[in-house]
Amino acid sequence: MQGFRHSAALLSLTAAVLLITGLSLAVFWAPEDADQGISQKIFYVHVPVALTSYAAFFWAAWKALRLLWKGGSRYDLESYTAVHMGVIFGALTLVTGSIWAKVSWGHWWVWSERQLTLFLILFLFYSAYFMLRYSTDPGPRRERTSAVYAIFGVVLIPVSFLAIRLAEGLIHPVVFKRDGPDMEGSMFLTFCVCLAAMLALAGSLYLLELSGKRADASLRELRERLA
Amino acid sequence: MTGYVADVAALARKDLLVELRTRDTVPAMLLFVVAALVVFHFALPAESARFAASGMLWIALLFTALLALVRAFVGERDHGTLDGLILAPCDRSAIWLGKTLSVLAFLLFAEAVALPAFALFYEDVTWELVAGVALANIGIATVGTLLGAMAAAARARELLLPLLFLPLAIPLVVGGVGATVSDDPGRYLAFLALYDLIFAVLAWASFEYVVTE
Amino acid sequence: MTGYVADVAALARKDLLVELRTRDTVPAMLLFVVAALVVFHFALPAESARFAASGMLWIALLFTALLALVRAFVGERDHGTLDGLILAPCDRSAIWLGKTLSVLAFLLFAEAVALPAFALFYEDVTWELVAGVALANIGIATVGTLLGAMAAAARARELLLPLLFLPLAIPLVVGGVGATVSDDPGRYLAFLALYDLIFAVLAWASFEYVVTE
Amino acid sequence: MRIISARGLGRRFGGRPVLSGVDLDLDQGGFLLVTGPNGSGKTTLLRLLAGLLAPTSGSLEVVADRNRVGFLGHESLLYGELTALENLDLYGRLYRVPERRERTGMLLERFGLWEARNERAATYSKGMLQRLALCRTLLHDPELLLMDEPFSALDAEGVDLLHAELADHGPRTVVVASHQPERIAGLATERVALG
Amino acid sequence: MRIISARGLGRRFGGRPVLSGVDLDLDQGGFLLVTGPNGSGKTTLLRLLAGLLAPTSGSLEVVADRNRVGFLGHESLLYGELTALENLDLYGRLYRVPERRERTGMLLERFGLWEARNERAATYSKGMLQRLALCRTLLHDPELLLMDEPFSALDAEGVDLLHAELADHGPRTVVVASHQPERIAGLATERVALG
Ligand code: HEM
Ligand SMILES: Nc1ncnc2c1ncn2[C@@H]1O[C@H](COP(=O)(O)OP(=O)(O)OP(=O)(O)O)[C@@H](O)[C@H]1O
Ligand SMILES: Nc1ncnc2c1ncn2[C@@H]1O[C@H](COP(=O)(O)OP(=O)(O)OP(=O)(O)O)[C@@H](O)[C@H]1O
Ligand SMILES: [Mg+2]
Ligand SMILES: [Mg+2]
Repeated sequence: MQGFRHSAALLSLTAAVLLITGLSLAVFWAPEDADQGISQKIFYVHVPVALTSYAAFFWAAWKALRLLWKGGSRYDLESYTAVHMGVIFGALTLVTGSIWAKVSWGHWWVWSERQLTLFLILFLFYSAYFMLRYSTDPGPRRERTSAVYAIFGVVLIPVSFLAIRLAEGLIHPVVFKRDGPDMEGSMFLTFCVCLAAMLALAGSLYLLELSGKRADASLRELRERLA
Repeated sequence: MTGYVADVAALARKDLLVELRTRDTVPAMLLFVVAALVVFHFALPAESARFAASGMLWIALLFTALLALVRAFVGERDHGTLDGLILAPCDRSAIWLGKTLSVLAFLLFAEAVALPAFALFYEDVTWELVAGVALANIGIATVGTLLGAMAAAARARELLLPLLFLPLAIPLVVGGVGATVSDDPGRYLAFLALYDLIFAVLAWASFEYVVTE
Repeated sequence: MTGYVADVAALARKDLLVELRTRDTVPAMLLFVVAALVVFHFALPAESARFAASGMLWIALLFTALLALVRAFVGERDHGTLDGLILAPCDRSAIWLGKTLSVLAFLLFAEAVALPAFALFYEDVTWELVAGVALANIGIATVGTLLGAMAAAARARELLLPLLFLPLAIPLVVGGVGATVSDDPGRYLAFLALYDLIFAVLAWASFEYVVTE
Repeated sequence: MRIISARGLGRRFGGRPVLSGVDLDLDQGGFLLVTGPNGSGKTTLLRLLAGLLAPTSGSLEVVADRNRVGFLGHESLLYGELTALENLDLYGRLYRVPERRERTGMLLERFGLWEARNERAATYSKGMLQRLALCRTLLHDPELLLMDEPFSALDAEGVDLLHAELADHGPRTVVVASHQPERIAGLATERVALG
Repeated sequence: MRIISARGLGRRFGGRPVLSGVDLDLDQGGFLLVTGPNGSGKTTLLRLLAGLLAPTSGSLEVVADRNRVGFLGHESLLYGELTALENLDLYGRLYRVPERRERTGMLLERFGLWEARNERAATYSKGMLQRLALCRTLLHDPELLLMDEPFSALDAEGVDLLHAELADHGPRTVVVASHQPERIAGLATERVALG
C-alpha cells in the first residue's frame, strides 16, 4: 500500500512536469500552423486527450478480461476506475474538439467529422456503463456484467469506426480535410510530449482514485470486523 | 454436439410456447410497427426520397426489436425460472442461443407484417432490403439477448436495456440503410455479416459470465 | 373528495417512487434521447431529415409510451400488488387515475428532455407540436392504463390486449402527426381533445369493472 | 352479530367447479379454521370472502366495510422496489390509518423488522417478507381478518408472535386457512373442512 | 466420500455480511439439516451450495456434476404459462432424463398431480405448485439434493410423501433447510444452526 502511494505521487509529479513543458512548448516553440493559425494550438491538447481516453478504455477492457479470467473484486475496481478516466478524458475531447470546431468551422458540432461521431457513440456507450453499474446491486454478478460490457466497448470502437467510414459519403461528403500526422518535427515532438503528459496525468488520477476506493473498502471491512 | 442442438431447440421451443399462451410480445411489436408506418405515411411528404422512407423503416424495425428484447427476460423473472435454466446441466451459451432464436422468430414475425406493409405504403421491397433486414436481425438478436440478460440483473430493466442497446445498434442501422439505398449494397451487407459474426461470437462466449456469479 | 385526491396522490407517488428508486432515471432519459437522435442521424440524410424529423419524434414518443406502460404493470403483477390496491378502501377509479398520472408524468418527463434536444438537432419546436404531444399523452396514458390493467388482471389475457391497443392508438398518432405537419392543425388538435375526453371518461367509468369480478 | 353467511357457495374456473355448496355462518368475534388438502379450495374461499373473486353459484354475504378487512394471501401484496417503510406508508395512507408513523413503527418493532425497515422488500428473506405482509394486514387494525396459511415461512419466534396476535383478537372476527391446525389449536371456534 | 466441504464460507450483499465463517463437511449419503431464524442465511447458504451465488469469502467445494444436483428453492422455477407436463418435459430434456415420459408420468402420479397435468402451472394452488416443484427436483434422480423449506404449503399427505422420499434416500446426499426440524426428526445426520 505504501509503495503504491509512493508510485502514485511520483507519477503525478512527472505528469505535472511534462504538462508544463508540453504546453509551453506548444505555445512558445512549436511553429504556428499555416492554414489554421493560432487555433491549431489546441491540437496539442485535443488529440493527446482523445488518444488518452482510448488508452483508458483499452486498459479497462484488459482489467475486465483479467476479472473474468481470474476473478477477484480488485480487477473490477480497476476496470471501473479506468472507464471513469476514459469518460472524463472523453468529455475533455468533446469540449476541446467543440471549441476547435467553433473557432475553425464556426459550428460547435459537425456530423461530418469521423472522430466526432465515433466519440459521441463511445461516450453514449460508456455512460450506459455507469447506468448499468448504478442500477445493479453490488456483488459478483455486477462485477462480471460490467466486465463483459467493458470488453464489448473496445470491440465496438473499431466496428463503429468502420461503420462511420461506410456512412460517410453516403450520408454527406466529408466537408473538411485536415492533414493528420504529417507535421513537421518540432510540431511532432511537442505533440509527443503533450501525449506523454496526458497519459501520465490519466495514470496518476487513476492511481489516486483507486487508492481512495481501496481505502474505503478496507475501512468498511474493518468496521465489520469490529461490529 | 447433437445434445447442444437439442438443448437449444428445447429452450427456444419453450419461449415460443409461452408467447403462444400469453401473447405478450408479438402483438405489441405489431402495434408498434404498424403505428410507425402510419406515422411515416403522414410525416413524410409524398415526394420524399426513398432514402428517407427506408431510413424510417429501419428505425421502426430497430425499436420494434427493442420491445421484443425488453420483454424477453420479463417472463424468466417471474418464478426464478432463469435460475432453473442456469442450474440445468446444459451449456449456458445454449440458453443464450435459445433466447436469441426465439427473439429472432418474433422479429421475423413482425417483419412478415412490416415489409409487405412497407411495400404497400411506399415502394417495393428489394432483395437488398430483405438481405439487410435478415442480417441485421441476427445482430440485433445476438447482442440484444446478451444485454437483456445483463439488464435482467438490474433494477429498472425496461429503461436500462435501450440505453445499453442503442449505441451498439448504430452500426447495424448504418449497414442496413446503406444496403438498401447505396449503389453497391455488397459492402454494407458484408459489413453487417462481419458485425453479426464478431458479436455473435463475443456474446456466445460471454453469456455465461453475465448470468452466473 | 379530498380523500379521493389524497388516494390518487398516494398511488401516483408510489409509482414515481418505484420509478425513481434507481436514482438515475433522469440521466437515463437524457442518454436515451441523445442515443435515439444519433441513430436517427445515421438512418436519415441531412436534407430529408427535416421532413422526416417530426415523424421520427413521434416514433420515439410512441416507443417511450409503450415502455412506460410495460413498466407500469409489470411491477404490479409481481407480488399481486394489484389485489392489494383493489382490496384497499379507496375508490377503484382512483387506482386508474393514479396510474394514469404517473404514466403521464413519465411521458412529460421524457418529452421535457426530448423536445429541446429535438429543437437543438433538427427544427425548432412549434406550439402545434407541443399541443399535439400534450393531448396525445393524455390519450395514451388513459387508454393504455386501462388496457394495461386488463392485461395485469390475468383472466383477461385471452383478449389479446396489446392488439386492442392498436386500433385505439392509431388515431392518436394520426392526430398528433397531423397536428404537426398539416396546414390547419386546429382540426387535428380538436380531434385529439375529443378523443381524450371520450376515452378518459370511458376508462374512468369502466376501470372498476375491469379489475374486479 | 352475523359477519359471514354463505349458502350453497360455489366457484368454478373455466367450467371446472372448485368449490360447490359451501355453507358458512360466522358471528362477530368468531374464529373459523379452514382446512383441506392441497387444491381443495381454501385460497379460493378466502378470496371469495375478501371479494377478490365473485361466486359463480350460491349466495355470500360479508358484513364488513372494506377499510376494516385485513387480507393475508399466499402473495405478499408488497412492492419489491419499495422499502418496508414505504410499503406500509402507502397502505397506511390508503386505509387512512391514524398516527400512521407511530403504528407502522410499532408493528415493525413487534415483528422484528425495524433494523431492515429501509431495505427494499425485494431483498427480504421469505420469512421477513411474510412478517412484513403480516404488518400490512394488521396495519389498519381490521375487524375481519382473513389469513391464508399465515404461519408459512415463519420461524419459531414468528409463529409465537402471530399466535399471540391471534389469541387476543377480542371482538375481531378471524378466518384462517392452514395445513397445521395444531398451531391454532385452542383458538378456533368453528371449523370447515374442504375437499 | 466427501461431497461438500466449506471453510470460513461467507457471503455479503452490498457490503452487508449475511453469512460469515461457515464451516461445513458432508459425506456422501449424509443428511444435513440447516436451521436458523428468519433472515439468518439459510436460503443464501443453499444457493451458494447450488452455485447460484458465489462466495465473497472463504472456500467452498461441492463434488457433484450439475446434472446430478437437485435444487428446490423458495420459488418454483416453473413456467406459469406452461402446463405441468410441458414444464417437466422441458427440464427432462435439459437433464437428458431417460424415458422422460414414463418418469414424468410416474412422478406426477405419485404426487397426485396426474389429473391436473394439462393445466397451466399458473392456475395451480400453492401446494400443487410445491408438489410440481418437487417433481421437477426429483425428475433426474439427483445424487445431491438441496431443499429450502420443502414442506411449505404441503398438506398432511404431501408431507408424508416427501418424508418417504427423503427417508429412503440411500446413497443420496441431502441438505434441507427448514423451520420444522421435527418433521425430519429421525433423518438428519448433521445439523447446522445459523444466525
Ligand atoms: C467535438 C469535437 C471533436 C471530437 C469529439 C474529436 C475527437 C477526436 C478524437 C477521438 C481523435 C483521436 C484521433 C485518433 O485516434 O486518430 C481526434 C483527433 C484529431 N482531431 Fe478531433 N475531435 C473533435 C473536433 C476536432 C476539430 C474541430 C478538429 C480540427 C479542426 C479536430 C482535429 C483533429 C486532429 C487533427 C486529430 C489528429 C488525429 C487525426 O488526424 O485523425 N478535431 N479528434
Ligand atoms: N439479494 C439480496 N440483496 C440484499 N440482501 C439480501 C439479498 N438476499 C438476501 N438478503 C439478506 O440476507 C439475509 C438472509 O437472507 P436468507 O433468505 O438467506 O435468509 P433465510 O435464512 O432464508 O430466511 P428465511 O427463513 O426467512 O427464509 C436477509 O437479511 C436478507 O435481507
Ligand atoms: N385462476 C384459476 N384458474 C383455474 N383454476 C384455478 C385457478 N385458481 C385456482 N384454481 C384451481 O382451484 C383449485 C383450488 O385452488 P386453491 O388455491 O383454492 O386450493 P387451496 O386449497 O388453496 O390449495 P393449497 O392448500 O395448495 O393452497 C385448484 O385445483 C386450482 O388448480
Ligand atoms: Mg392456498
Ligand atoms: Mg429462506
